[in-house]
Amino acid sequence: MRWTAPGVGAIALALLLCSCAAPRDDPEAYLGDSLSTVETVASYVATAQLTASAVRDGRVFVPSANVVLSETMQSLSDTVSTYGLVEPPDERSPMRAQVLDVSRRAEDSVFSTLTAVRRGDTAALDASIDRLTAVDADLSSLATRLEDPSGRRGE
Amino acid sequence: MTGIPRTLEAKLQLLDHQVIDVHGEMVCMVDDLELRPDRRGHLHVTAILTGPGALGPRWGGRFGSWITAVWRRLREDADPVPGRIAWNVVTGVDSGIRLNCARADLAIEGLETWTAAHIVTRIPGAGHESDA
Amino acid sequence: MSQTPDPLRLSDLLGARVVEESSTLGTVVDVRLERISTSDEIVVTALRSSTARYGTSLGYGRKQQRGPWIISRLLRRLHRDDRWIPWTAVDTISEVAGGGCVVTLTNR
Amino acid sequence: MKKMFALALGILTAIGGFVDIGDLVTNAVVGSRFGLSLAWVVVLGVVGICVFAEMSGRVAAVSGRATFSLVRQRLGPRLGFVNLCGSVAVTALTYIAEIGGVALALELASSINAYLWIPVVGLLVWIVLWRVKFDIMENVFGLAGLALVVFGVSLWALKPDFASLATQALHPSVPATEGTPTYLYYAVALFGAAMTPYEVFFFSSGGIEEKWTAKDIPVMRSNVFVGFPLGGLISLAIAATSMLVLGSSGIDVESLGQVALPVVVALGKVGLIFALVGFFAATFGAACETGLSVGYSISQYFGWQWGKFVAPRRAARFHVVMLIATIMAVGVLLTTADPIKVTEYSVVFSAVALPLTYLPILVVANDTRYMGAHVNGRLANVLGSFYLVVILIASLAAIPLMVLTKAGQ
Repeated sequence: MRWTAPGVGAIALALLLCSCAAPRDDPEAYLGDSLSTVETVASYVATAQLTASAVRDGRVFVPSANVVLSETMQSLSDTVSTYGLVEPPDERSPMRAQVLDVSRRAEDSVFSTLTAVRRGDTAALDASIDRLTAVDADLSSLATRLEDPSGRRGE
Repeated sequence: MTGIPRTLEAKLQLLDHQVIDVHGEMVCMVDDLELRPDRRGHLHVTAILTGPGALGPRWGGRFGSWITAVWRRLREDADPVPGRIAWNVVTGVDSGIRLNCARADLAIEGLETWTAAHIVTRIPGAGHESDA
Repeated sequence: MSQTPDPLRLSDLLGARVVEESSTLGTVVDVRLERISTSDEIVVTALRSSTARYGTSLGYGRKQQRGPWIISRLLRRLHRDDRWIPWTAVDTISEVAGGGCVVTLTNR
Repeated sequence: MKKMFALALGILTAIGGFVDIGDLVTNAVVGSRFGLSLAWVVVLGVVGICVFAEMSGRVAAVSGRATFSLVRQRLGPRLGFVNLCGSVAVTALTYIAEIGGVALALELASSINAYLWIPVVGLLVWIVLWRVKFDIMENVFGLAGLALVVFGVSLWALKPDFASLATQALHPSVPATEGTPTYLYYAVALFGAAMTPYEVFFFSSGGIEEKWTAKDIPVMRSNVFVGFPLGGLISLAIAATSMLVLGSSGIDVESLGQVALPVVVALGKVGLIFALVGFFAATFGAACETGLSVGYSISQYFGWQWGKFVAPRRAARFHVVMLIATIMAVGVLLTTADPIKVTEYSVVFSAVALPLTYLPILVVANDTRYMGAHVNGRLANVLGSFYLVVILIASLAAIPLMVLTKAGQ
């Protein structure tokens, strides 16, 4: 279900306008935003992985899995679009593109998992679990690169 | 039962204490006491005062006068008096103040009567204790 | 006793300034009431004057209110100068402009 | 025999009734982020709620006065009113969170959107407040809440290294991934979740609803001293399973569905059924308790007749207060406030509101005029004073920590 309220949204928007709408001048802060976005996305992907494999193994009721996956999908898109609104301090830095790229793939894979669960399509479910695993690996390697400054320079 | 102790400390043992009627039902809080001097200069406790008309003046400050003003506005009489329970119906003082009459006989429950008549009794089942 | 407003409220007495020979002793923090012989009528027999305004209703002015040690110690210290003034020592109770009452004691 | 049954029933309902939405969410969040390094706070909080519930239950049984009556009596109308406003605000916030929790549990079970459930849940809770007998309400939801023992079973089924869990719990330290202020912020939140003020309002008022006398003190004590700690073990099991399954995968708990995931992983569908029944019972029972507590505290402050032991028309203002609270709670939830977020704030504000509720109870429990032979002993006073200091520290630290950590981010 969607909990993004008009009220909460307005506050979030106000905060956003105060702090983020203008480009983040501070590269450190932008790096922090990127890193926490990657970690949050990884948390949602892991949730989807756990749920999807429980569905595959017949360990969870489909309605419950459906709720968990829909919520995850919703929160994931919110996180990604919030990050997308922040302008990077350095236009040439590839960081933003990298984070957005892997996040969008995360969104796609969670969405395909959700669809597979809703349709009861076993083959599609197996495929999306594989996609989730791949995205999860990409997320953790991106996180490692962001955390390690030498990796950043190497880009 | 317990009766009234020989000596009492008004603030410690009466003020802000629960008033309980003869059936054990809760009536109100002691928001203030009314004191009247006799001819020899002794101050007698003549009544328990309750409700916004008693609490407002005691509260003091802007909030207190606001409570009193709202209370006056809501009353029909020009110079309203606060809810008053004569001291002669008090039979006991312990963790509460016990009366020898029923709360319905005291004519101090304006809000209770209003909410009962206009809201609560209009909902089915208002007349019975909770008994699944 | 004269000039007593008629009738009085307990809250008029509580917080009233206690004045003896034009110096302030403290404020009234409680009022002692006593039952008249066999009737249930009660009258004021003493006023408790204190330099500390708060904490009276926690009850540490009485022996029946025990610990816990730390609170008891704190409040009894706060109220160590409290004294009961017999009603016979009260000369007048008068309202002052701007609210509040003043209790004046008889000169001894 | 009958006595034994009553004793067992009381203990079981105390266990099942101990956990509410605050405990569910906070323990799962903390478990996934901090493992068992905050387990000491759960222990501290459970002992604290035992000390104060026993005291307020004893005062209610002997003096016949419930908590807010004593708050007004001992703190006077002004400070009592400040406390009333704070406590009612926190309890109403918890009421909102619990109703939202019921709706989320029903959504998880049915896949029907929680918004559609919210008005239904509000109506059901109100019907229980209006009509259902007090002890039936307490026993049914308390016993059904025992289904949450499934978290303990899950912990066992996950076959963790219990020795290392114990080491982690006994040697608390701030995890490398988290800052010290965040650690302390969640310590305050966990403490507030264990020691919510409404539990004391409800416990003491419930004693009067059930017409306790001094004779019932031993039974009351066994409920508190056996039931609450066992309920606390459920809290710890939630934290431990959350650490093992969610924390290890880097999952931050944000929804009730995630709280249930460890049970799914450990026990599958059967476990999930128990978890869902437990979520429903725990949140529904707590919704009734918080709804009643709003009515209890306001009525007791003003001296109005309250309680389910009289017909609603004899306690009209009490029932109107609860009706308004229920309508408001449903209204707030329908503005799409996130119940999980509401829960996280409610446990922290609980910690803020605690001291002014506990002080009067501690004082009255020491008043021989009221308590006679049942006055506090030395142990009760040492523990009571210790917790008063702890509560004061938690209360003062809560808001600064919230600002400093941006509510635990």
